[in-house]
Amino acid sequence: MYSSIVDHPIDVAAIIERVGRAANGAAVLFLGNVREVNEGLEVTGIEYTAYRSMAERELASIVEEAAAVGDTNDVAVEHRLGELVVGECSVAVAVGHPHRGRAFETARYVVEELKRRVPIWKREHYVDGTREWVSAATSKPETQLVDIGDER
Amino acid sequence: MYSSIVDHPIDVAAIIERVGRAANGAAVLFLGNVREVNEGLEVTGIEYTAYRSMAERELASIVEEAAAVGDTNDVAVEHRLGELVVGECSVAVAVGHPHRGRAFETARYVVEELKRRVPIWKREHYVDGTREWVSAATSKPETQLVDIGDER
Amino acid sequence: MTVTVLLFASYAEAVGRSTIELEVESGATVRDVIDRIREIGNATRLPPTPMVAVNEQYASRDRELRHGDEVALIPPVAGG
Amino acid sequence: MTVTVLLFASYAEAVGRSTIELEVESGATVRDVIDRIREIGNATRLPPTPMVAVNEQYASRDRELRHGDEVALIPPVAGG
Repeated sequence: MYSSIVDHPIDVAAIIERVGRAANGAAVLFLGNVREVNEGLEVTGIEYTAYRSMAERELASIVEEAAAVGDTNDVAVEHRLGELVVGECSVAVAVGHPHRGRAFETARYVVEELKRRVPIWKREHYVDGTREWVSAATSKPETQLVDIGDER
Repeated sequence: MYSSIVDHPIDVAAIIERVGRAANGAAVLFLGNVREVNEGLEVTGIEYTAYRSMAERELASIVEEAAAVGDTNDVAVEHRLGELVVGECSVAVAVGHPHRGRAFETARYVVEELKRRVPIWKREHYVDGTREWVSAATSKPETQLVDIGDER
Repeated sequence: MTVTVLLFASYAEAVGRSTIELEVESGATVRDVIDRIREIGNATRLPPTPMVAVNEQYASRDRELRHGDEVALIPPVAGG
Repeated sequence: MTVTVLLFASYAEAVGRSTIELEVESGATVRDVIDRIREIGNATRLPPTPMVAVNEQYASRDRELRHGDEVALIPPVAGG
């Protein structure tokens, strides 16, 4: 099991390596990359920030849960912070498992929980020079959200 | 879209590269690797053979179907033939998509259809020097299968 | 007693600060802290019921605080 | 007319050959070809109803063959 919040480009090959064992017939990798367009706005880059100590803790919990549910210790995740340009990788999740169905499900679990719980935020930078914090739940810039109370 | 049957080690980074476009926020990669144990038998390696022209054709069809169903052209698959040792990669599937759910589903589609339809066979080599053709449907050596008629 | 309030991302912008040392009465809850912060900040960008973590773990708004607790107001997360 | 029969993997081992040029009657079906191959091969490893491809596409056993067709007997596939 491995989880880390990093400030440098993610080494995808190294993440895959972490889950490769001779007992595993399958490995599934998920990569999140910076998209050029979000909700019709042209993006030049994204700035990721976090409540770092808590993010590390949540990420480690998710990996533990995934390992328990998926019945494999070969779960690895790395999330990058800082300024990323379009096409760069912000997150990599890898799962190795003797069976492919479980590898897919476990990788998906990590991705979904990460997006739901880990205190990381992103601010998109647009071609017109503006920047906006983005809500993952809606994919919309937060200023388009109405303040109607509990967000959960 | 890309599909190929190859006789050399699979370049995983190159496969990922093929599905990376600036519009894609997500990439999912599946790797099939040679396992050390199957049905309790210790494996030293696997020999993959194919009805090559048909396998290429089926693989191309699957990628086209996946692209249509998944609504993305960023689908790539490579299957290796020949003698592989434990831990080596026999197949790599990569899908890029603006949205992660679709990327997961489309990659899974390619893997499942590949295992169901593409005329590729494997013979496991065991530590005791014996070798057996393996049925993917049961994961069992074929000699353990009874001849009871239609296999489908 | 004193608690430390952490603000991040859009909430830090709305309030104009990322850390606030807050003097609160004994028995104060997360809800009390949120109300105090809303008086300082820009209410249109700080919702009435933000998600909260106490000492790095998600907590309910009824949670009673202790001296020295770290209370983080968590904007909608957007990792990945 | 003549058809080419291709055998792979365990079926090639069972029959002892990987290609067989077969002379069949006009109107012969895939089923007829399978029956002929079973006479040659080791029936315990060549099932009565193997999967078949004609000219690189999966086909039913009722499929009528033409001169020059390539008939492949497909053992349970095991790619991946």
